[in-house]
Amino acid sequence: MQGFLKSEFFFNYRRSASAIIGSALMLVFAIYVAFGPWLVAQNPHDIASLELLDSFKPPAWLEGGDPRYLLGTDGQGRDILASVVYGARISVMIGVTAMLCSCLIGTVLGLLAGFYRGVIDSFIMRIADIQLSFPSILIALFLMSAVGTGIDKVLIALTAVGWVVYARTVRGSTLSEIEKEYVQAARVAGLPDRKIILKHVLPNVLTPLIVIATIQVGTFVLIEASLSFLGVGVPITQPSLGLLVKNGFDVLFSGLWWTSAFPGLAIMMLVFGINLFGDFLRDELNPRLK
Amino acid sequence: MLGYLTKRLIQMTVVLWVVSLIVFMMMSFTGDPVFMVVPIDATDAEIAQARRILGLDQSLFVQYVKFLTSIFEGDFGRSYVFRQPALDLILQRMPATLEMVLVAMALAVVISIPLGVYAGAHPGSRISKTIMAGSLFGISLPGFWVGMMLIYLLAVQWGWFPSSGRGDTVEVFGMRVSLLTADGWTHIILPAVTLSLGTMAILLRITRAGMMEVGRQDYMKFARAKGVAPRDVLFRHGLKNSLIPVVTIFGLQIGDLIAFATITETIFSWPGMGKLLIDSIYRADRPVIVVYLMLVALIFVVINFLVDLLYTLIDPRITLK
Amino acid sequence: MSVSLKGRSYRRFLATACTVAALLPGAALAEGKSVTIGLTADPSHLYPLAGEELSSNIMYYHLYDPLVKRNADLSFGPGLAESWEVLDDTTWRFKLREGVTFHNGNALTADDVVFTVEHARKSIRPDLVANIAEVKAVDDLTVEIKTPQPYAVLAMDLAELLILDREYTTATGDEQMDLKPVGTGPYKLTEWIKEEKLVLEAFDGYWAGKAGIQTVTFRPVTNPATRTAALLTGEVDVIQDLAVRDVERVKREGDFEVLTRPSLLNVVLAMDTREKSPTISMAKNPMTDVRVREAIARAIDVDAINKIVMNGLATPSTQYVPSSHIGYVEGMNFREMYPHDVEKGLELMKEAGYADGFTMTLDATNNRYVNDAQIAQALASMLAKVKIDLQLNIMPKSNFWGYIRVPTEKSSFIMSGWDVPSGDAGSMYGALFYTRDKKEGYGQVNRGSYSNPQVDALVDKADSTSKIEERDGYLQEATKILMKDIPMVPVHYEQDIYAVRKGITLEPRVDKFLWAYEMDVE
Amino acid sequence: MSVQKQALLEVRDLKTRFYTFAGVVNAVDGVSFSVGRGEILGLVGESGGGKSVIGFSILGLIDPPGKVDDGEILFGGVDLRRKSEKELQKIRGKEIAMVFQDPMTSLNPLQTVGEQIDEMLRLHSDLDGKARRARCIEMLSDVGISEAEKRLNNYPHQFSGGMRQRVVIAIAMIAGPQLIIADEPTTALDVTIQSQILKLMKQQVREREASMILITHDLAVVSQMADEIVVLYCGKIVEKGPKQDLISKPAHPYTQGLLGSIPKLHDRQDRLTQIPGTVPDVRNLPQGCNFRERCPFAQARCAEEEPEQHALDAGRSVACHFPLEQELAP
Repeated sequence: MQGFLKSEFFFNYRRSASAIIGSALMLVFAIYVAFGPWLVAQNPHDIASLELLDSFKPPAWLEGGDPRYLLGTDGQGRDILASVVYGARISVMIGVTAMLCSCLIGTVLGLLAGFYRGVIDSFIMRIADIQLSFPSILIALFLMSAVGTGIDKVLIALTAVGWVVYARTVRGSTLSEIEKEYVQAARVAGLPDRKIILKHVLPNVLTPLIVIATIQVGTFVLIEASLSFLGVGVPITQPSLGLLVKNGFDVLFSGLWWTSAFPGLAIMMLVFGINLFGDFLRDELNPRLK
Repeated sequence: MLGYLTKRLIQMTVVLWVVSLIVFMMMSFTGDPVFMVVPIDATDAEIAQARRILGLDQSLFVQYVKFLTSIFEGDFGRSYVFRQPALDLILQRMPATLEMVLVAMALAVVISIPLGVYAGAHPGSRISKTIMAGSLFGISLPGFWVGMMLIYLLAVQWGWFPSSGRGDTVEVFGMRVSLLTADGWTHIILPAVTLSLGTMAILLRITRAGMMEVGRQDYMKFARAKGVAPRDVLFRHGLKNSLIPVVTIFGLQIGDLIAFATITETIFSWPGMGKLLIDSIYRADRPVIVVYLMLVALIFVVINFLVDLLYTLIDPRITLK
Repeated sequence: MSVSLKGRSYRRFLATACTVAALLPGAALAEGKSVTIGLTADPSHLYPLAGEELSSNIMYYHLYDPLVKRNADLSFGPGLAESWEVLDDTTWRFKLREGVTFHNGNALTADDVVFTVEHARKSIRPDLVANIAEVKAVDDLTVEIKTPQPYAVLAMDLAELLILDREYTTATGDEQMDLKPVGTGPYKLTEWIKEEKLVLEAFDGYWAGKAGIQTVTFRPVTNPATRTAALLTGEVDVIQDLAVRDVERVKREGDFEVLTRPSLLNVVLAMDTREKSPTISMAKNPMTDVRVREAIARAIDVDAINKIVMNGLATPSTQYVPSSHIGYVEGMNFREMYPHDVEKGLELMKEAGYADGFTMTLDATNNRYVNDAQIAQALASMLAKVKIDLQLNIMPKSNFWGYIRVPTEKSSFIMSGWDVPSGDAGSMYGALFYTRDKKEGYGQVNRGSYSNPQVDALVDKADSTSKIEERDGYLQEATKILMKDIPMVPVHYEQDIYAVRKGITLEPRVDKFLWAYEMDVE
Repeated sequence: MSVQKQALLEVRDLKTRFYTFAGVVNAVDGVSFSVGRGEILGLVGESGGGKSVIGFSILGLIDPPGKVDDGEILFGGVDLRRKSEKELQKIRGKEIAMVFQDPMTSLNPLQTVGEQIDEMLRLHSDLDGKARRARCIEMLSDVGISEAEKRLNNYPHQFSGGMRQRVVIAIAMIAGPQLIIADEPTTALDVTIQSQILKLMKQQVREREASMILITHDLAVVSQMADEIVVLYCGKIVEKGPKQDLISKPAHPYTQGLLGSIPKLHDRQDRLTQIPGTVPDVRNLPQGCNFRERCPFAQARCAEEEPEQHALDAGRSVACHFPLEQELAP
């Protein structure tokens, strides 16, 4: 820890306003994820607990507002603040889980492709090439339309579009790593492939993935929001931030702006925070740019 | 060049084939399109007749083989819903989408490149930091939300722009174009702005990164040692060198714009092929989805080809192989 | 001219059926009047035999005419047939109007009617002629139609069969008919730019007199919010399906008028009555017990749904069919029979042996009915109060119809809508409540597997009489049984909500088919 | 044997610092030297010794976080540090030109070499297009590139490394500068090419009666080329003097160490093996003499007191408490 506090990384972190703001925003959302249910009075996902008669209350500071509902309520009597906290949980959990799945699958495939070359390599990389020729949102949209809606389906779709970037990066680093003498030596020494990959190659290809993974969470949050906005994302009973915006859109013209404005703002803050921090990480961890 | 073209052509064929195969396989998971066509109380016999007419009574494999063979006769299948050739349906709507994408792209380029060059050349300045923060907001904003807010404020509250549709169009070479009428322009502005925000931010960031990367190169310092003014160093030596990543991203961004046009078109009721895709997804209209994705893949291949050509124009070290 | 808005319109139909009552547009003809209408979707077709959905239907009735005309209030009157008579139990003779021409100048003849029936049978819409066994032209202007069995409401069915020109349709081909429609209707197609606009021009030679509005432009604006905006910014004069939440706002603007009309679309909840139900993990399906079904009915606060989810713009259903329909029992009200009463619901659950409740899944859409997903959520919160834990399985309509399709292997509880524009409960009862797999063409959408021999018998009787009064009697008997058995909970009729710029006269039609011929512009 | 002519460039007490996160780096710490007209000065030292920074400091091309903090850079008697950026642009290239280490990267890959040579003339001469072109061809032939006219239209990647450095030299020479700063001009080249390029540079400088600062880590190179030699260690001058004297009789142990490491023939291996240890961390210099820890002759005083520069005989000076006396065997 002492070492970290003295490190160049931490030095630059302290001096970078964007890194601090970014990580602070991320922290806020991390708190939502970890402690969300204890922070707000209502569980907006428990439909049975909702009071239909409390629907469409404006924010508390406006006329007709109810102090119980700081940011107002939606058409089902759901507290917007609670919905945003719970929605952010869903959005973040989807983003992070999909990122972890993508990272895991992509890294494994990238290692295999880079280490064994040959047919495995060409097969994996051709799939990656074809996939990269389509924008992620289009692939995700198509997959969702085929497999149907649901959080699990969103995760599948996001993972399906997310693994490629890891596979390519890891493959590249692996290719250069296995040329190095110590790996060659380990191979000559007859160490099993699994050990070489895990002990020698893997640790050396992970650093660039940190930046990719960070930024990808933000990308995934946005893709998920877009899918939900188009009605092919998460189920309406567990609305993510994107679905909250969509639900709010339907009533925006009646002047019920708070139902979409706050969730939209939350998406923006979340992704903005992730991108700010990701930018900082990119500058720090990419030695080429220093 | 010939070898390059052959390679590209083979690549394209493979991509298109894989796309068609995947779409066919995946679409077997979706709802049965026949239910989107028959009345709600249709009897089994009526449903069977509809299936027969739509060609859905055969196995998926047979359907796929039929689809492939008829492609060679220029027939890409018929929409289940419209009973019209799927390709025609898409081609009719393509100009509207391309038009919007074009305007969005132009907006993005005109705004982001100069700002990106500035921010890359003056990394520490307050203005650069503001530009960069703005660009981060640009990539963090959900596009549909921006579209909503634009309609709400600019179209409904203040009435500056129409809220939806394409406005007056003029027919040019059989394509309907709205860029030639004032009314068309007022209609295209909001969707194009909505669509371009993300691309604008990304192009800006890439331009800046390219400029900064180039700024570290010896030839930039060498140029200054030659006595070239800093401004000229930036534009004469820097800009062109930083363009290669920009061109790459530019190509990718056209793809993204076409993809995100689906959402923008849905919000603004823009009669383009993106909206057709979303509608077709809602209606499980497989033939349209297949052809749309194949067409988009084709567009991407063409864009990649153009990007490659552009590389050779920018960088004498690159040749088409 | 039929003007009844409510009540037993078929009686009026009988009274007026054989009189010539040409509809004349109210306002004086004025050249150059035009109107722009914002629809929820672009029509898929302009060819009546290619498919069926609302936007297409709206276009069909501008471009074509049926033999029998359905009026705005669901009363029926002469269309292309100026009169008809029933020759025997199964034979009807229709006399065609003289001097009717298609847009291309061809005269309407009996042969065109024969062609239309035959062509429909081979098309994707054989249901249009399902109750026609045989059709023949007696002379140029007389057609004879035979039904397979006595069928009292043939004329009402024929209101949906739009007459094609044999010569033109054959020459053009089915595919091109979608793009170049020619019919006898009051308007003809000028221009159709898909997803942008569809422009119709009044047909000079319309048999009932040229339309008052010369040019009608339809613009598809799918998104409800955008549609509202299009009206408010003056891009369109009329919009269909104003979002319920936007009603207040549009009214406030002052320059606009909101028109509502209860539709025929009854949102209903089908309950599985099989011994074992797919989403209920109990050995015996609780809903086989009528007390449980009643408890569900009592748990649902239809008024609250109406007030909050629908913004007061729905009409709670009193029976399975609207009061205008054959088979409706005057004075019977589901709401009064099973008023909202959670206490009573809990009691019934207890009596039936389900004091601890049970868990099941509701299948519903999120893009088919007005606020459908919100209704589903409200239902979950209401049923929780009688200890039924309702899981929601909400999907887009593209997946829905296949998913809930009979034999409903995955569903226990389904929310859907039922729309009977023919003005008769028979088709609904036959499709929804007739025992499954008993008779061809019956029970095909009986999603709850409800089976009651008495109901079956009554439907059979109704379908084998050619006398409307008899049919009405049988169907009313069936209604009474169904209301006691509760195979489904009727929730509400959606209201069709239109908004128009002030100065536009529009009387919403019960069948939702906007018809410019009946509209006027100041 | 160098003749002390009137100084073209005089650097006095130059201090260039880099302000990094971990502290201030004194890259150049009070360096003074002068270059006479027609003279070739060798700036020698190990990598990281602040040699290149001197070159860029002279041209005013130190970018943040670096900064020239103190000192005077008198060029023809005028202090360049007082000149505006605009004025400096007129001096760069025209009066003082620079040759970079790596010809692979110092040429713009997207411009033809013709354009890049021509740019100098456009900036620093009044010639018209035709005359400029003729001049470019002439210059290119001068630096030993055959078919010069044709090759003007080639791009840098179409040249070999040595040819590219010839192009760079052509660019440096074409505006007729009085001073050329060559920063490790041959390090990136093959050994066989190195001497050709050095010969070319020397010939060009002599022909034009220009002066040159040759920055290198390689004393062997300097011994072939320079008239005067300045030896730098940790941003400071440890010894300077005329080439012959300094090489035959090094006074500073560091210079001696460098001389011991002159490769025999073309053997580039084991460079500097004579000097044990490594250059200390410039952010964290030890008290006393910077070289003390690697010096075989270090004594107690070296750890306490930093040696001052003091004059020896004819134009020589050294910064050492205990300068060497003995003549080095040739």
